[in-house]
Amino acid sequence: MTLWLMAGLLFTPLAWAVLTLLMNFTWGRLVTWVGIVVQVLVSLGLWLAVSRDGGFYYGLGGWEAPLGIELRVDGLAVTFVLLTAVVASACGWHAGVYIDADKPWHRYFWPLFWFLWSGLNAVWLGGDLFNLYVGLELISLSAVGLVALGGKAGALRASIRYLLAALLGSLAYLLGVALIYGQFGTLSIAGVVFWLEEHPVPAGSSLALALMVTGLALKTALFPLHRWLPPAHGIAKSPVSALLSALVVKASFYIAARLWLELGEPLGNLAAAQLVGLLGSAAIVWGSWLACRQLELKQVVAYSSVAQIGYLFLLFPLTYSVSESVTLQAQQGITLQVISHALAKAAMFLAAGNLILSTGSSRVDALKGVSRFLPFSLFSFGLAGVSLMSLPPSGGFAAKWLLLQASLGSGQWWWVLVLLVGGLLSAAYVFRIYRASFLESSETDHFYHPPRSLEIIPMILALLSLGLGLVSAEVLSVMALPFEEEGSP
Amino acid sequence: MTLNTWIPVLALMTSLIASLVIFALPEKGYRLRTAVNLGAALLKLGLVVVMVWGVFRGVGYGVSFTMVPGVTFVLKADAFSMMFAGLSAVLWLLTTIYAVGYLEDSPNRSRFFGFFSLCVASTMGIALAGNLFTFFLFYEMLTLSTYPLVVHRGTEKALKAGRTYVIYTLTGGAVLLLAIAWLHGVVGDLPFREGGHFTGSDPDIHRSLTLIFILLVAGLGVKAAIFPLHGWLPQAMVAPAPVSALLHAVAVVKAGAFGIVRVVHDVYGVDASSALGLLEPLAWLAAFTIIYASVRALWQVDLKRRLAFSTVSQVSYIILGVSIFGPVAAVGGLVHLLHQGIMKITLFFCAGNYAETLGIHRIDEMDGAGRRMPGTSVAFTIGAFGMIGAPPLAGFITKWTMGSGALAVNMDWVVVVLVASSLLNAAYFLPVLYRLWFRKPAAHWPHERQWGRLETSAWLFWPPLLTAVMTVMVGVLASLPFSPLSWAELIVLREYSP
Amino acid sequence: MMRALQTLVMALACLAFTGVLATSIWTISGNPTPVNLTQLLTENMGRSGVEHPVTAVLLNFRSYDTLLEIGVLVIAGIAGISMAKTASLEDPAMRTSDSLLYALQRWFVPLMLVLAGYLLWAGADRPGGAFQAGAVLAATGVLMRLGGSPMEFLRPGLMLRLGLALGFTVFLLVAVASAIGGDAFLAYPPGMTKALIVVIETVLTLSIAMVLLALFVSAPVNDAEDPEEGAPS
Amino acid sequence: MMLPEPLLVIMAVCLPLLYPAMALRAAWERAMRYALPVLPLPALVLALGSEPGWQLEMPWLLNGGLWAVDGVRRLFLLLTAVLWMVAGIYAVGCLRPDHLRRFCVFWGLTLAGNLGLTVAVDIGSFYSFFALMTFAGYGLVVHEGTNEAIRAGRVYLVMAVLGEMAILTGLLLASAAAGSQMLADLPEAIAASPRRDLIMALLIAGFGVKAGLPLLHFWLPLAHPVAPTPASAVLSGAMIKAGLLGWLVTLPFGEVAMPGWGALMIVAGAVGAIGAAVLGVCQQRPKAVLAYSSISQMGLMVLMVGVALADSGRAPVLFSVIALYALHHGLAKGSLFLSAGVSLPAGAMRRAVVWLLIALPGLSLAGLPFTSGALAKLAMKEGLLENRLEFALAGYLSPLMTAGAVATLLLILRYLWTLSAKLGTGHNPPMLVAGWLAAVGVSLVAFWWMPWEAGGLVESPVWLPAPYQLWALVWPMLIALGLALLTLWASRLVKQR
Amino acid sequence: MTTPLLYALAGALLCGIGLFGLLWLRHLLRKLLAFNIMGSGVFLVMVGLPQHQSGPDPVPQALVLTGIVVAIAATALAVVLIRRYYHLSGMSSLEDEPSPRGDDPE
Repeated sequence: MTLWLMAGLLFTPLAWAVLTLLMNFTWGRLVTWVGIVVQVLVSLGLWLAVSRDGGFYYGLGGWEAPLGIELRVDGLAVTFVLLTAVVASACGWHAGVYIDADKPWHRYFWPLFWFLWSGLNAVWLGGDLFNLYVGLELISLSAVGLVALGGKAGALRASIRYLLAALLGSLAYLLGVALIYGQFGTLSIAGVVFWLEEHPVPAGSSLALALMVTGLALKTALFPLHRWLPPAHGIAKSPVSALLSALVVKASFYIAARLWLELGEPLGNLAAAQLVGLLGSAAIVWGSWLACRQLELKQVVAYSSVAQIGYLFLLFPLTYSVSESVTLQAQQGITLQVISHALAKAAMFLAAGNLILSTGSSRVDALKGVSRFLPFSLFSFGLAGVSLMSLPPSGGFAAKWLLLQASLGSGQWWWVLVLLVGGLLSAAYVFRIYRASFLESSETDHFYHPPRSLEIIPMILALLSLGLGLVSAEVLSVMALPFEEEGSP
Repeated sequence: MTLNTWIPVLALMTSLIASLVIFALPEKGYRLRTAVNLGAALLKLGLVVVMVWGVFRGVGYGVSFTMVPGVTFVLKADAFSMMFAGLSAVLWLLTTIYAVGYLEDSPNRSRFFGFFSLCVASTMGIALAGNLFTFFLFYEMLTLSTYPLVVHRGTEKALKAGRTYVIYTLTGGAVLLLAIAWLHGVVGDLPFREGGHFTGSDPDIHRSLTLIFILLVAGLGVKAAIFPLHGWLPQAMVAPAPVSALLHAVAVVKAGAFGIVRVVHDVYGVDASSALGLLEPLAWLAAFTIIYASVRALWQVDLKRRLAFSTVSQVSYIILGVSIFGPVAAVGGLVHLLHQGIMKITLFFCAGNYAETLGIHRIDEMDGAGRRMPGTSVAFTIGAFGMIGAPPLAGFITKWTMGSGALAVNMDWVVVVLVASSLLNAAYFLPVLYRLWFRKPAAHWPHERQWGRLETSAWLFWPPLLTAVMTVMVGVLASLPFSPLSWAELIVLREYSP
Repeated sequence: MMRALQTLVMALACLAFTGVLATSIWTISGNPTPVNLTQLLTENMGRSGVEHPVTAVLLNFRSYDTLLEIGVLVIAGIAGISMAKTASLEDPAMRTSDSLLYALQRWFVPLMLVLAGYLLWAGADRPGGAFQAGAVLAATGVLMRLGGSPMEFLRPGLMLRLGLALGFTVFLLVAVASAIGGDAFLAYPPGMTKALIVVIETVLTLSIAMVLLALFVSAPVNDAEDPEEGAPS
Repeated sequence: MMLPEPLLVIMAVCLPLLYPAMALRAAWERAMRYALPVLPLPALVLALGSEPGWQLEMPWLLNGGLWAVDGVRRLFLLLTAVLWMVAGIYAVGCLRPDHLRRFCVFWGLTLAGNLGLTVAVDIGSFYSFFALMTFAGYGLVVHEGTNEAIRAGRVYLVMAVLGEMAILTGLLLASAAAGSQMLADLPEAIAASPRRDLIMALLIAGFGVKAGLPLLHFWLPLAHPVAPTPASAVLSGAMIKAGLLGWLVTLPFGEVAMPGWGALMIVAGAVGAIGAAVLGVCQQRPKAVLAYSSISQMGLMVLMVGVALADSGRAPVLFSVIALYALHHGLAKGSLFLSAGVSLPAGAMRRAVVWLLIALPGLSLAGLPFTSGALAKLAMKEGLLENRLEFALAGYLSPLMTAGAVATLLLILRYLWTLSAKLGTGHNPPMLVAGWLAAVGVSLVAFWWMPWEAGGLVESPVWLPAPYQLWALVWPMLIALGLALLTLWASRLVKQR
Repeated sequence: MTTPLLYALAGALLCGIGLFGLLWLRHLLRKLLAFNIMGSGVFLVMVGLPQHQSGPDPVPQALVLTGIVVAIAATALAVVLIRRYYHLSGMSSLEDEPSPRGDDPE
């Protein structure tokens, strides 16, 4: 059963990519919706299977690592697979209504969407360094394609910038992979770890980790490598922005985090860990500050992503040479942050898209007086904002709580300040939007009400991110599941 | 899960679900919205009454589950939470009635009532929270749900006030979060427990505990409007009257004060707090706030702003009460939680009536309003005298109990503070009353509206009168069982002899 | 001034990067790798169904990489043709009437087709394979295109998309077929390995060529634009 | 089955307390006006009809309520009820229709406070009623709405609030010392408390504001004249006694001798009695003169309080004398104030009768034989006989009392003098006359049937003083008369010039 | 020093050059070329670094083959985008200034 689920998980998005490639937008939408159902069910099934039986390694083509490629199907991975299923299906559903079916080039949205999804699944499950590279490229190129889809100069400009950054990041990562392979002769992360457990660290291998993390940080848009992100996320169509912000940046971070957690202890050092943390903190402050100053709604949300990504990189200092419980707390906190940010940011972008549709303008000022019409989307936007501000009971809050605990537990109290200040700064830009919407204006007399289905989706996502805090213990418990069998090196 | 675990959840859910339903209702659905509002309020009141009776007999209501690893979400009904829950349930009902009348024909009513219910749900959560973590959860929820109410008017001024409010409260929330997280790191998850946790605690952590206490008070003090963290409160006056009433009398400031009491009584424990030397400075701070805010109130010409400063002053009574190390004073402080709520909501209702019926906002416009609106003015008079501490009204019971308590532990200066505050209260309320009753009215009211038979709309007329009657009753009947005073005595009895 | 300084800093940084990298390479190359993959590979060649180790790695041991790689290529193709909104293949500017080119075309096209076929076939035991063959095939197409052949199938339409997807689809179907039988994803049914690999290689060659060609003819320009979100239409 | 007394006492307090509710309907205005005299009726019945000693426990009230009537309280209750009743009758006649309901509301509340504090034995309700009376009294003071009235009201309010706070603090301290919420437990506790002097000071000052203690009296001559006449009557006759009652029920009489406090009070009383007279004779307006007369008379009572404080053994005796004096003064002063509002009838004979009736209560104050004043004065003299007292200032008491008597008559004469200039001729409303006549009647006649006790100081029949007593009463009056004539002559002389 | 090592070191050099170009150059096509140079460098490192007694390692060769395809795909996509961008905006660089070359006044 589990094997079928795995095959289904890998097959469905690729197959649907091909299927939808052959259709026009309207048919593609219909087929996609069927596919979404299939994929969600498969993801859910896998998640249930893993949470019942524990994780396992899945050798593709029947070959085991290091010769073949093994997928690492553990609690964390399936959680992210499920998360992807939720967010992507929301975005897919939303896009089906949101995107103008009359433009012929929009038919290509669906195949790119499905390729993106398959790339994401490949990254979550990947246990092979090179395979992760291919997965990353799959994600990057489909994401760039989505940003550029039928775009004007602005979108092209953003997508070129995005593409170049992504390519540079990939190359840095690949260089790291090359060094690792030269050093250890294997591409399996588990294999490297296995070897390092019993042998002294060979000289010169720190660079590999540094290169990989740097490359991934560039792809994740860590400050000061973030400049490509806001234009790309801001200018894309809202469902695309949602996918990019919610999932795509997380994929590269996920790899970086995995590498750090597995290899950071032997190959990393304290200064690097603190440096990454510092950059993350700078991202939080700088991203929030810039988000406060944006005039366009989606740019605010995009810069908010820069800031929120900063939180993720606090994982590095908080797991380096600290006690086991602190490491666990930090890991759990970051996991929750990833999940809640994914849900909240997707909700926010989708809601922002709806608002733009309603007001007919992408500017923040245009929200003036909108709240009189009680747009559902504004409410969704607000709820998602709660999670971004990491106020309870959102998942963001639970994440922040765990990170606070980890910082205090490790004695690195300076991150506490960062966390608190970051929360306040994010409140500043979220409330800026609220503020704009609460302003009464006599001029607003026309308001387009988007279809209900468009409005419900961000609401569901926002509620999920809000409610995540209440069930975070359950969610995290799946992560901690033991492996069914020890992975072979 | 038995019924007893469900009742607190239900009490919380009544307003939460009401809020969601109201959000979903169309703006025009006036009758249905009112019905939902009042129905939920009545249901909640019923549940609270059931719980009050149960808690009195010693039944435990509660539910808990692990929320974040290492932290539990706890809802629990004890005597103190029932005090706050009872207050919010009763006053919610009245404020809802009032708000229905107040917002007649104004825009954005669905939004208003939705957030209004959400706000009450948060208050309920704060009341029923069983540990600091859960408390914080609802505490922040309250911040968020009140923001739309503060800025409801949508004017620049309102938004500015809203911004101030948010900056203050969120910063306070951040500090509070830090403190709670730190405390959690030092000693783990602590449920609220009568008598606290730190009596005879390890001396090694005393330094941390002291610092955490300061942070906790600083975080909670923002909402409780302790000097110098009170700046948001007078500004928040731009909100519609029911909101001001709710902010000042029930939800926000009380949440802060309630939290401080929780920290002193049920987390640290009075003995431990006192042993750590934390209570005396807190008492001085509260005393200073009482006097300072009263002095500031003297110079306010806007009626609601004057009331706001009065709130700042009065809320610190609660804190003063609990920071006096003695049971009687604690009773005084706790009982003021209710008394101040009832009295202040009366005043704000009345202020709202003047504004809505006659367009009066400033004190110098109030000349002779007593003849035009006798019912409202009687209520206002009762509320004002209550604030001054004139017997036999609610305020007197507070002051008397607190004074007795302070004397019992030889803190005579508290009596001086109480007297000075009463004098100042008299100094800023009596002139208002004088204008109300004994001045000749101006030729025209600033903006008069007519409502048939009564002096104002019936929705607006009865709530202040009811609360005024309550102000009298809780004072006169203070020694009845289930009166606020008796309930506070019950709480303190359980607190001091756990 | 600033620009010069910037250049200097960048140059120094890149120099330092090169230095560090080189040092690291030097250090690493000193010690042998703990895992000897080559040996493992040699041991398993018998089960791979092909003789050439690179092909074995590409299409059997690490076929998932290849599957995804083809996916990447298809994505590029899709993104490329999504930019070509109208059929602009008849653009007269694209045609050349150079007689030399014409001659070259007549001579080279058959030769290149044969070369492509050879490369594909050789992939099983010698260097070569689907990608090389596809590249040559694509070059053929480019040549013909430059020469003005109409090549109707490159017009954005179902045919083009079918062509793009063909190789990938076949690969994917093979991959899932064994999974339906209860085996792992991408596993070849025993005994059919060689045949399937050849089939896959063949269709891949076609598809790769198609993608590359599509990319070549894509991105001509027209003024049809998609208004951005929120912009007044 | 409820006993009649508790029922009566509740009615006595609640009737005036709830009476203001009638103001809700404009149509009831007329009914309100005519209900004014009825309000103190239950209290009157209670004071006359019940024997002291019963009590009503109300554990749910405030911090536990207890109402009771003992000998002293009964007398004060009687005074209050009677005076408010006659003033009520008078008010029916004299009130103008503007702001009538407002006046009635405050009247009812003030009355409720005044009655309530008289019967309250627990601190909570005592202080509640006291505050109610104080604050509602403000409404009576400023009723006329003139600038003068408002100014007087402001002074009244400030003084009253300060006084209230002093009382509150004093009671709080005392209650904390006693660990009890009952007034009866306070004296003992105060006497034993380490903070005795502070408590004493606070209570004396707090109640002193109401009782017109010198230096705390400023509001009194301002407020009493500007209030409507019936209000002045109750202010000066009944409410001023509330302060006195406050002292009587809280201060530690009979527990321990406090010569210091006693001396202070005696001096204060003397200053009040004589100083007020000096200031009073300079006043132009009759009601102002009466107000100073009140201060002067209160000075004498303060004197007695001081003696009671200084000599704990004499306190029980002096209590009844003070109560007697208070009753006498209240009734007499009430009728004097009411007389300030009557108009003279046309006929000379009738005018003479009216003047006589105006003057008689005044002369009674001065101690005219066969009046209540004579009795009170004699009782006081007997009570303060120096050979029975054991403290330093005892020797000065007798001359002080003589001076007080002279001052009293001088003030009365001055009142009559100024009144004669003010009093116009005209028709009196019948209720006004009825009220006034009732007041005079009560003061001169009904007094003798009231349940006062002379404490065995005055021999029976009490209304008939012995000859030597007659002389003692009369010679200060003669001096005063002489002084008055002298002044008259002197002023004529000045005018002729 | 073995031949593969020389390849690897050359790869490192190419990486450096490519990186510099990618950062310094402004014209998008040049940037793209620089990317390809860097990519080639990476592939060289990849193939050259693994040292075995038993001759060349086929695994990195296969990986590089995959890498090349991916790089080609990316390059092709980039070219498509750049061309279209150039035709729509007339610009061939990403500088913020509207001037096509974005040169400084030096």
